[in-house]
Amino acid sequence: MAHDLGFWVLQALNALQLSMLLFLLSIGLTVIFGLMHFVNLAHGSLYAMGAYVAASLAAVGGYWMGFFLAPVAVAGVGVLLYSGLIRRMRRAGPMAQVLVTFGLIFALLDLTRIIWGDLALAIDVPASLSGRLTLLGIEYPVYRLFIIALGVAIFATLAFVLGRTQIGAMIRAGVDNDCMAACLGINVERLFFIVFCVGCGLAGLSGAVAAPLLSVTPDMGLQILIPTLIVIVIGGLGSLRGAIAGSLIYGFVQTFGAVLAPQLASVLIYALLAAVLVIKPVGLFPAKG
Amino acid sequence: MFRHTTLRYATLALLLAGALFQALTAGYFGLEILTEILILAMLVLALDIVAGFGGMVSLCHGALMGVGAYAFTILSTSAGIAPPIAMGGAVALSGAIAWIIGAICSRSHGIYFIMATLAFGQMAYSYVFEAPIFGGDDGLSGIRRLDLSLIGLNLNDSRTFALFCLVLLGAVYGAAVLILRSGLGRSFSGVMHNEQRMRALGLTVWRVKADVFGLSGMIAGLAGTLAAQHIMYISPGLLTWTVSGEALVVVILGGLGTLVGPLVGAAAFVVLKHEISGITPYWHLAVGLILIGVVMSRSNGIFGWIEKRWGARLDRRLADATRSQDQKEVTTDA
Amino acid sequence: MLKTRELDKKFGAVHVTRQVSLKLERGERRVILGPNGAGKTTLFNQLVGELTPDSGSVHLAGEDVTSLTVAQRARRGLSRSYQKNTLFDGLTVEENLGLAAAVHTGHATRLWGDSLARPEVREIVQEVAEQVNLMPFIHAKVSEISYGVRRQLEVGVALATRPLVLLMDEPTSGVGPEMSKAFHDLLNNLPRDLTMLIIEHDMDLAFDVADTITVLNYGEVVFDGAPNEARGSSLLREIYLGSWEDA
Amino acid sequence: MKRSILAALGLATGLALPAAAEDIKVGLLLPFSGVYASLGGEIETGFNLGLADFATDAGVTFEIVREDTEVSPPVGLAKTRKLILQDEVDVLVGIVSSGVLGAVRDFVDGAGVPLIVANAGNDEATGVACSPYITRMSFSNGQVNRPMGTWMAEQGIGKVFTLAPDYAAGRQMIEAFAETYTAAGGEIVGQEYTPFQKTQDFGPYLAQASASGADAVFVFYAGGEAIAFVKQYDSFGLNETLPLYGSGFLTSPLYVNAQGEAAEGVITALHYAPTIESDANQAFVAAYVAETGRVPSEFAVQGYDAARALVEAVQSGATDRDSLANALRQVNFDGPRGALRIDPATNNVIQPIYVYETVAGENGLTQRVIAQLPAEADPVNGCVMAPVSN
Repeated sequence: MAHDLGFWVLQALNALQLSMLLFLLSIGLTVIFGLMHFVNLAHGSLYAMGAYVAASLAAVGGYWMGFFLAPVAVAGVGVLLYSGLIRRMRRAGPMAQVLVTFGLIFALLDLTRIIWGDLALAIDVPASLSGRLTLLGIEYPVYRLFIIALGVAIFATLAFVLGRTQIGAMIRAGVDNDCMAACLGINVERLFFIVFCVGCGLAGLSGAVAAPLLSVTPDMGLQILIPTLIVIVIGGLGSLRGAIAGSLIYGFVQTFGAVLAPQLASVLIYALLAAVLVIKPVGLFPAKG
Repeated sequence: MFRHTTLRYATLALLLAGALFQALTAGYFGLEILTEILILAMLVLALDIVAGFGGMVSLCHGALMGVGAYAFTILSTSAGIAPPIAMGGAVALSGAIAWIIGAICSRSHGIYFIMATLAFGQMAYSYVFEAPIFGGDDGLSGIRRLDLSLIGLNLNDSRTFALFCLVLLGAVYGAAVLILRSGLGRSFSGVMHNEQRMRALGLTVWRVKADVFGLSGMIAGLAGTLAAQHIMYISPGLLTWTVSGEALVVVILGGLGTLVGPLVGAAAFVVLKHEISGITPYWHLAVGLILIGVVMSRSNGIFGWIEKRWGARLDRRLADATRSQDQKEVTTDA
Repeated sequence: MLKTRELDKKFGAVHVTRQVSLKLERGERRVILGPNGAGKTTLFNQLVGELTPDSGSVHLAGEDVTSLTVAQRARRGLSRSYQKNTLFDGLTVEENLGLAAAVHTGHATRLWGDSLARPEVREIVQEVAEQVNLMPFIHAKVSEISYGVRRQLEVGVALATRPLVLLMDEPTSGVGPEMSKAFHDLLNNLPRDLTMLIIEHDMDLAFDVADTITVLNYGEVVFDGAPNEARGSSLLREIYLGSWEDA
Repeated sequence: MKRSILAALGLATGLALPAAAEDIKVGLLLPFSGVYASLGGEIETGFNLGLADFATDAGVTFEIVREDTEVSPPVGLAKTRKLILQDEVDVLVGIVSSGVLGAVRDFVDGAGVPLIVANAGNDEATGVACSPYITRMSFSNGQVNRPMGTWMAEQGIGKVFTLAPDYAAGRQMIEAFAETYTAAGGEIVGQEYTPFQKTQDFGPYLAQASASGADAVFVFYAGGEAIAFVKQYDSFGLNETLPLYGSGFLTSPLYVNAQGEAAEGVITALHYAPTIESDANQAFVAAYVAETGRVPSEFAVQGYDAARALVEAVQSGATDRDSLANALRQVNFDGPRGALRIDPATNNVIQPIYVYETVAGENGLTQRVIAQLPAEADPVNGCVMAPVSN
């Protein structure tokens, strides 16, 4: 099939959209890892929870209510998780932490089933974001552009916060060397708490944003977990740069792989991951050398 | 480094007695459960060798088991090779693939290693899922069990098959102990404790890792050939990462790096799952909460907890009589 | 036995090793002195193969080993100990030594038979344990022995590969003065044909043990000679005391 | 530890009481957890409703033992073995996924226990892998789509782009459609299979479809993928330029409301739509709504008809496993889906196919039946089995 330029622009936008969705999800996970050195496997479950909360709220108060409150609600769940489990697991070693969050996946999966049932839910795109925009000679759904814009905005905000503010400096110090950070008088425990909750909130936000695009099902968290992990591992754990690079790589490989080599579509990204790890065993842009 | 303590021997004897009793007396469903436990036990044994004694926390052991199952099926059905040879071929293939994965991933550590193995496992899964000769997600049927009529055994009988699996599991356990006690196994433990030092001593670390990973893959492949013969049907579901994840949960639930613990974990996990899923469809919730509880208890799984609680006492009592070094070995590297 | 030719290494703009040429004869005991940041450890890492020099070469027993890996050099007889204990923590002293000895005897990668039970391995373990005074602790775990004993084990593990050249990175670091003295005796009692290269911060060790002394400053060899020459060297005092005062 | 295993087994054997002579013991094998849990629930509700409607005057009591397959073939097989060997059920009903059906097929066939398949649509199950003991009351993948190919070509749609998830069911559905569609003169201008349950964004495929020059798109998706697909299709505005057709699972009443307005105007073909106009269907729908508050889906009617087939077989005088299996092969009745009968050559149900459009109704979306396509028997497809004995 021969394709015109518009087709490729369209696909590039698709790739960008997928990248940004994954970026929203992976950034929370990667910063939590960078700072606290553990991989929260339940991150995907928090994303599913965000989608469910958003769907419930949207049914009552419309899309924007879900959009704004779902992240808050999921951050609230993060508060509970942190004070109930994570804080006590701080010194338990990474393996134990991974397992606790593995247990959380199981528990949260069934909790969503008990609360919301097995049937899929959905949210409608709000009127202000429905429809399509014509740009560069192609029509593109506004909602997808909104996701791209949101991703860029969050990226810019985080880059600013991490790079230019006091708390960002503290987080960077913590990522570099938590012992040193503690010596400098930073309240590491509080910093962890804040970052963990913000990370959870971002997972909730991505759930709320993805809900109108996808379907809200109990296993959505499990389905997104692997792509998210691939993103942060390709990019390198713990860094904003890694998260954005990993997301873009995943989005573009997935999208253009589907177009150019459809029979390889499902293997391509795993092959890429394996290749990256062989060449750079700690990902492309790890937080620490 | 692996050591047998009195408690470990006692637990092994208890497990063996329980399994034998079960195999000889249980009803049909009991035998199903027993066989499921035995096959899972073999898989988690393979995983414990690499994860518990070499820090190679693999998320591709489910896939390796699947490779064994598929290779056995293809070789014994489509290719028409005699089942015992097909089993050997399948085990060799799983081992070879595991060796290659182990060699490639040997430079990665921690979460990167986990993800790298996950990637290879998922590649195998995607390949099997999509390749027509493997029957796609419809799977393959028509698998025959080994014909042991020469020695008067009929494996198509559930009881005999369960005993057959038990014997193989026993052999694998013995092999695992031998592997861990061999020079290779010792060096492998050394690498987990301090990879940099082993390298500086002149050890070709990647080879050691790949070799042990390959051996572990052979065991996983053997478990796969048994799984195929048990169910007499295979599907790509065998290779998904959640199978590996579950195996990892079992290893840790039982007690990482104790070899005996994962066996206890396999029994506990399967029984627990069946009991809870009989009561509620929300068995994930219960299993998840139990897992969290076990990890939060800060012991090394169920068996680690038992060792901490009773192991020292038991050994001290024995040590009083015989004055051995067991006492020191009790708390061990578990 | 061990020779370097014009080793050069830069990290970005920082020139950490400048044209370093060393030559150790068989059985020679050389101590490398120098203030913090003089490039001692970087040089050391280039010798053992953890870093690749930008230019220059390393020769071991007449063979150019510059392009060999750490493990390959170790198998050719280059063994090292670490400044920070790098031991197998969950294991006993005996097992620590055994693991190292097994690598030397070739049992470390064999699938058949317990390497630690091999007579050749046991013999080496026994011998090394006696050399570094570890016999009383032979069955104790690393976590059960004192810091000073761990330092001995650190050297013991390096010795258990039966090296031609033993490189030691501050073997007595963190050890009290009394213990330190005993440590020097221990080193002096090692077989005379063992070539030793020791990085040291502490001058006493240098004078107690060394046949020759090399002083590094800003990555450059500024002194190469016998200990008594060094003792009188004003250059050395200047560098050393100067930097000490800074620190 | 051991004690608990023994306790579990003691408990299990305690349950295995032999059934009284006039009782029929039914093993209900459905996923109650895992991705298809909602389908399991739907089928079970339909099945219970069917027993309530028809079994009261059958003169026997049905005892049900339900087991969760967890959508996992090994688990499904273990549960099947338990039901057959330990609970000694007379008949098995259920099975949602083709994988589980493949796993239990040989065992069920060998044990000679009748199995009424209430969903799994794999063509081979009533083809090369058919068994006199396995009767399918649901559908086969090919059956649902074959008539649609001809119908679409007859509507003057000349060029079609197809999309489906890359797994056996997806391929069988599309191949059956393509076979009749091209035979009737249509042209397939593009065909893509998306990674099954791993595709978050259908955008890349949609762009290809729209660039392909097709007159329409024909797809098969189900469950969560169906919801995402239909919504994304609409968001690109393709509904306006490139009409969407599909296998009816795409817009199943089970989740069409989650698709919302995006599903309006989508035309699909299936063996059931809740708006079929017949007394039998209206009664069923009313009963189902009264029970659950929801309109029944095709899955519910499959459960309902499975129960009815079982009751009819029993009423015809069957009492044990063999006679039940034999009687099930001869079942025929008029149900909510219209006239149903079992094809004795393959044991697959023969049923009409309905083309329906999803339209806005008073309470959300509803289905407007456009055409009823005649029932056709599946090709024998390599099925060889003993004929029905009389």
